[in-house]
Amino acid sequence: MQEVFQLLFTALQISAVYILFSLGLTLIFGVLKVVNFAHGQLFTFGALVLSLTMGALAPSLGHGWAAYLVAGLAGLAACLAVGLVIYQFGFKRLERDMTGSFILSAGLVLLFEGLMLEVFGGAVRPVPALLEGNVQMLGLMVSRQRLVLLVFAVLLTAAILTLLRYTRFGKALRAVAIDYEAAMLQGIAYRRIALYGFLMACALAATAGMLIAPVAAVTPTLGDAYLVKGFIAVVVGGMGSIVGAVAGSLLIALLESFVGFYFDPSIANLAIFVIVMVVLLVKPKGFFGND
Amino acid sequence: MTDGDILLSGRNLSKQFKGLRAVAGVDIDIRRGEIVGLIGPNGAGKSTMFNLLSGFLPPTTGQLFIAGANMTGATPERISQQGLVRTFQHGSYLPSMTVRDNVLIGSLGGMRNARVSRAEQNKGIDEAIALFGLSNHWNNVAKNLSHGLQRLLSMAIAFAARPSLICLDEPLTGLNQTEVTGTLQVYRRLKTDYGMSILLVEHNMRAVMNICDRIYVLHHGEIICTGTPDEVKNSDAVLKAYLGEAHGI
Amino acid sequence: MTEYKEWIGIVAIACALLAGVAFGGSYIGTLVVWIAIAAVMASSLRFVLLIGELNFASAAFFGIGAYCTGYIVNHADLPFVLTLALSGGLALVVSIVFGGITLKVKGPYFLLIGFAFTEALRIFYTRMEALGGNSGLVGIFPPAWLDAHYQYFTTVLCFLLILGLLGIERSHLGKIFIAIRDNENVVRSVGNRVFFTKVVCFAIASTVAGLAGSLHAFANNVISPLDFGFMLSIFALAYLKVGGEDSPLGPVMGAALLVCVASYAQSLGGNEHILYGLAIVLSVLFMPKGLAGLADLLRRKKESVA
Amino acid sequence: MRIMFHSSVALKTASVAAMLIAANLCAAETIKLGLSVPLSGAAANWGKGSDWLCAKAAQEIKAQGGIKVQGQTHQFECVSYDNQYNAAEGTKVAQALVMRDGVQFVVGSIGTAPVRALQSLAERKNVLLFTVAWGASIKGPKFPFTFSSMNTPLEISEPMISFIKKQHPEIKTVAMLNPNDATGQEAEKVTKAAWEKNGAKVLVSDLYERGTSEFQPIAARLNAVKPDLVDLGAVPPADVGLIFKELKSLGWNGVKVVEAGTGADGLLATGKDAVEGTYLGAAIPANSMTPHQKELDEGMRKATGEGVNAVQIGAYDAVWAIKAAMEKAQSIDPVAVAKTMPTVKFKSFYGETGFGGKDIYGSDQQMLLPVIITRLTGSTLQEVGRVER
Repeated sequence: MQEVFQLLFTALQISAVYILFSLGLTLIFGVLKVVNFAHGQLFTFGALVLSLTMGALAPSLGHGWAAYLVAGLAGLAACLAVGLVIYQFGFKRLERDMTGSFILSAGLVLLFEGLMLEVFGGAVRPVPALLEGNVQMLGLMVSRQRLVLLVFAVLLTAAILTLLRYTRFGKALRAVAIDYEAAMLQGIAYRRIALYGFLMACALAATAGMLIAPVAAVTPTLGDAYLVKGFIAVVVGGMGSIVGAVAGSLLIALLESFVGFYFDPSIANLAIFVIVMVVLLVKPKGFFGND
Repeated sequence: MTDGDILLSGRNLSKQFKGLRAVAGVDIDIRRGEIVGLIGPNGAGKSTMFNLLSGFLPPTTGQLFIAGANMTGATPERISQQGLVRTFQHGSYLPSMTVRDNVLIGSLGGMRNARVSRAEQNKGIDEAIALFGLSNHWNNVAKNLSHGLQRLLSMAIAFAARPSLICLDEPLTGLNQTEVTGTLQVYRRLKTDYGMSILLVEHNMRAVMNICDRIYVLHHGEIICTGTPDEVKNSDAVLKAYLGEAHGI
Repeated sequence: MTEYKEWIGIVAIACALLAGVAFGGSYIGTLVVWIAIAAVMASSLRFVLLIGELNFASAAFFGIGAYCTGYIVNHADLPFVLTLALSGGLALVVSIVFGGITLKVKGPYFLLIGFAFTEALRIFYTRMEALGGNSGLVGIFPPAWLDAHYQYFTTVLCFLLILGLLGIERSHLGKIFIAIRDNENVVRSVGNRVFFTKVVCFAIASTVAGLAGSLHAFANNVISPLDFGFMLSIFALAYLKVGGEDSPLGPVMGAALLVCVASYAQSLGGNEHILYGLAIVLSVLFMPKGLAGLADLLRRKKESVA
Repeated sequence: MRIMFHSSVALKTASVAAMLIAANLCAAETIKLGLSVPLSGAAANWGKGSDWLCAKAAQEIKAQGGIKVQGQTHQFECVSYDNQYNAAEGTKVAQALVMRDGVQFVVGSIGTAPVRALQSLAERKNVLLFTVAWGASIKGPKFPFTFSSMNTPLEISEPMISFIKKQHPEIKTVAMLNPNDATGQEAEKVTKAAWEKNGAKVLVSDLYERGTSEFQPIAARLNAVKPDLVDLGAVPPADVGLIFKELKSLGWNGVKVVEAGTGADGLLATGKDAVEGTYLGAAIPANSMTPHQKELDEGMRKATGEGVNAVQIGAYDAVWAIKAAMEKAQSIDPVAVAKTMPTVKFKSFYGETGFGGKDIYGSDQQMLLPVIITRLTGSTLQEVGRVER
C-alpha cells in the first residue's frame, strides 16, 4: 500500500512539469491552430538563460531568492522576446495554415537546437536548487524543489482557468478558439488575442523550464523529452482543451510511474506510445476535445 | 400515386442532439420527377433534415427508404450510390481544382459501379458543364470564379453524378435575378429531360412557389404543413410559424 | 507541352544523376543514391499531402522496409528481388492496418499519431534481439551480380517509383485525392468512397516508403533503430518544403539541393542542423512555393519579357 | 577523375582543393585523420572534445618535428564529421571520410551503430580505424584494421568490482541500471557477471531510454529492493547525478558505482551533494594529474566547458599510436601500419603503453590503459586505486 501511495505521489510530481509544458502547447493550438514543435526549445532556452544569469549573479547575490528572482525574470524576458520575434515574423504570416506553421516550427526546432548548442555548449549547466533538501510528508520523502514545482503547476493551472473563465481577455480567447471568424465579427481583435495567447504560452514554457532546471540536466536538448510527452498529453486530453492537458499529463505520469516501477522504464515509454494510439481509436478527439 | 412512384420515403425520422430535438418524427415522401420544396423559419431543422436524408447524420429513430432499399443508417457514399446526391450551403465545390475536374469528381462518383468508356464519360462531363452555363469557364480554377458561378458549379458537380434525386441546400442565395431565372429553367430541364427529382431548401420564397410541385413546411423539427404551393400559402399554421420572422411569405 | 513539363523535369534530373554515377567517381555515386532515396521519401510524403494529411509515419514505414530487408538478409537467404518485394509488401500490409485504423482522425491528430507510431517502432526495434537491438543489423549487401551496378539500379528504381506516384496523381484516382483535400464532404456526397480512397493513398505512399527503406538498407549495409526516428520525417519535410509541395518536381529538386548542401555542410560539424533549420524557415517564409515555384516564376517572367 | 554536375559539389571540391594547396605550402605532406563522432545532440561534448584533442595531438607532434618516415616529414590534420549516433548518419560520415576526403586513418569513432557503419566500409577499403565504442562484436581477428583506444567494461568491470568489494566487504546486494543502447546492453552483461563472481547478488538490472528526463520512477524501483550498492554501469554523467539525487530524496544511502563514469562535472552539475562518494571507473583524477594532463584538462574546459574525459582521450592516444606505428613500420600505408600496430609501444595520455587483449578478443587490438578507480570527495575526484595492465 505504501508502495502504491509513493508511486501515486511520484506520478503527481512528474505530472507537474508535463502540465506546465502541455498547457502552453494546448493554448497555442487552441488560439492559433498551430502544432508548435518549437515549444520545447523555448522551455530549454528559459532554463539555459536562468543558469547563465544565476552563474553571473552568484558573486554579487549568491544563490538566494533574490538571485533566483532576477535570473527568473531574465529568463522570462528572453523567452518572451524570442516568442515575439517568432510570432511576428513567423506564425503570424501563416495564420491558421496548419501544415505550413507546423513545418515552420519543425524548422525552428533544428535551428534553435543548433544555435543553442553553438552558444551554450553541450556541457551540463549546474543550477542550484531554490530550496535544498527533503521534507517528510505523510510518511514519504519529498524534495522541496519538487514541491515548489507542484505548487506552481497547481497555481498556474488555476490562474489560467480563472483567466479564461472570468476575464474579458479570457472570454475573447475562448471565443477565438471556438470560432475565430465569428469572434472577429463580434469585434474581437483576433491578431492581438492570438499574439497574447502565444506569448502566454511562451511564458509558461519558460516558467516550466526554469522550475525544472535545478532538478534536471540543463543542456540544449533538455526540452526534447518533454516535447514528446507534452504532445502526447495534449493529444490524449484533446487539443485545445486546458482540462484535457492536465488529464493527459496525469495519465502519462501515472503510466511512467507505475509501468516504470513494475516492469521497466524503457517499456514504460513504449506503453505511453501504445496508449496514445489506443485512446485516439476510442476517442478520436481525445478525452476533452471538441474541435 | 402508386408506391412505385415513390423515390424517397422517410418514416418517423428524428434526430436528438444533447438535450435538443432538432427533428421530431418527420414523414417525408418524394416521387420520381417531382420538385419538392422544404421550407421553414431559421432553426426549424432543415439542415438536420438534409443531413438525415443524405446520410451525413444517422437518425436517432425512424427509417429511410430510397428507391425501395432501406437506407437507414447508411453512409453518405452508399446513399449517393442509391441515387440521392446533395449539395452544401457553403463552398460546395473543390476550390483548388478546375471546373472540369470538379465536374469530373461528380461523374466519377456516379459511375463507380458502371463501366463507361472515356469518350462517354467526357461527353457526360461536357454536358453537365454546358447545362449549367459553365462552358466558358471549364478550365478556370473554382476558387477564382464569381460567387454565382460557384453556385452553379456545385449543382453541376451533383448533376454529373446522375442521381435520381438531387437535394439542393439554398442554391439560389447570392444569385442575381437573371441567374435565378436561368437556374430555375435548368431545374425544369432536370425534371423533364432527365427525369430527376429535386428537393429544394430555399429562402427565396418566390422561386420556391414558382418551381415546386409540393412543399413541406418544417417548424421546431416537425412538419406543420404539406401541400401544393397554394395550399401552403394559405395555411394558418404556416403563417403563424413565420410570424415574428423577419421575412414573411 | 506544359502538361508534361513535370515528367520531363523529373526524367531530366534522373538522367543528370545517372550521368553523375557514370562519370562522377564513387563518392558522387553514393551521393546520387542518397538523393534518389531522399527524393522518394519526400515524394511519398507529398503523396499523402494530396489528401491533405501530413504523414509523420513515413519514417516508420521506411524503417519497416529497411528492417524487413535487414532481417531477411541476415536470417533467410532469399533472392534479392523477392527481398525487395517482401519489404514493400510488409510496409503495404502494416500501412493498410495502421491507415485503416488511424485515417479516421485528421489534421494534427493524424500527424501526432504517426509521430507516436514512429517512436514506438523505434523503441520496439531496440528491444528485439532478432533485429539486433540497439546496435542494429549489419552486412546488408546487394547480391554480387548487382553490386557493381547497384547505384544505377537504385537511382533508376527510385525515379520509376517517383514517376509512378506522378502517374497516379494525374489519374482519376489522384484527382479524387486532391478533391478530398479540397472538400471531402463534396466528394462523399456524390458517391466516392472517401475513407477507402484515403487508405489507398496512404498504403501506396507507405509501400513506396518501404521500398525506399529496403533500398536504403542495401545501400548503407548497416541500419540501426535511430536511423528511423521522427527526424527522418522532418528531413523529408525539409526536402519537400524547400523544393515546393505544389509540384511533383519539388521534392526531387529539394532532395537534390539539400543532400548536396548537407554533404558540403558536414565539415561545419554540428551546424548541419542550423543549416537545415534555416533552409526550412527561410523557404516557408520567403519561398512558400519552393524551388519549383521559383523556377516557374522565373520562366514566366522570361516569357513575358520575350 | 571526377566530372562535376552540381555546383555545390564543385564548390566543395574547390574549397577542399584550396585547403590542400594551402596545406601543401606549409608542410611537405599532410596526412588526414578522420573522426566520426556526435557533434550535436546529448553526446555533442564527446565529439567536440575528441576533435579538440585530435587537433591538439597533431599540434604537439608538429611541434616535436612531425612524423619521420623514410627521410620525409609528415604532419597530421584532423577532420571531424557529425555521426548523430546513428547508422544512417554514420554511413554518410564514412562515405565522406573514406570516399570523398580520402582519409586512410580514423582516430576517433564514437557510438556502436555508426562505428559499425564506418567499419563496414573501412575494413573493405583498408582504412585503419580507432574506436572507443564498447561492442565486443566489432573487435577481433575478423577486423584487422579496427583498434580500440579506451577501456571497456571487459577491462574495467572485473578489477573495479573486486576492488570495491574489498573496500566494502559488507556488500551483499546490488541494483543495476544501464541505458537502453548498445553500450548499455554490453555493460549490463559484463558487470552483472562480475558482481555475481565477486559474491554479490544482483537484485534488479534495468534498462532505460536515453534522453529520459524524469528519473523518479527509476529511482523508486531501484530503491524498492533496498540494495547495498547501486551500479549505474554506462549511464551518462548528468543522468547519474539525477538518479542519485532522486535516490537520496527517497532516503537511500548506500555505495554508488559508475563503471563508465568519465568525469565529475556532469555528476556534480545535476547531483550536487547526492553524488558524494561515488566510485568512477573511467575518470581522470585531479589529484594525480601531471602538468601535461593538467594543461590538456584546462584546454578542454575552455573548448567545451567540461574537463577532459576518457572517451575523448581515446582520440588523443590514437593519434600518438598511429605516429609510433608509422615510424616503426617506416610507412604511411594503412596496411603496413595496421600490421605493426599490435607490437608498437608509444606514449599515451596516461604514460607509456602498447596493445593487448588477445585473450578476450582474439587479437591484440585493445590499447592497454590503466584502470583508474576514483572516488568523488567534495567536488574533486581522488584516485583510490589503479590497476596497471
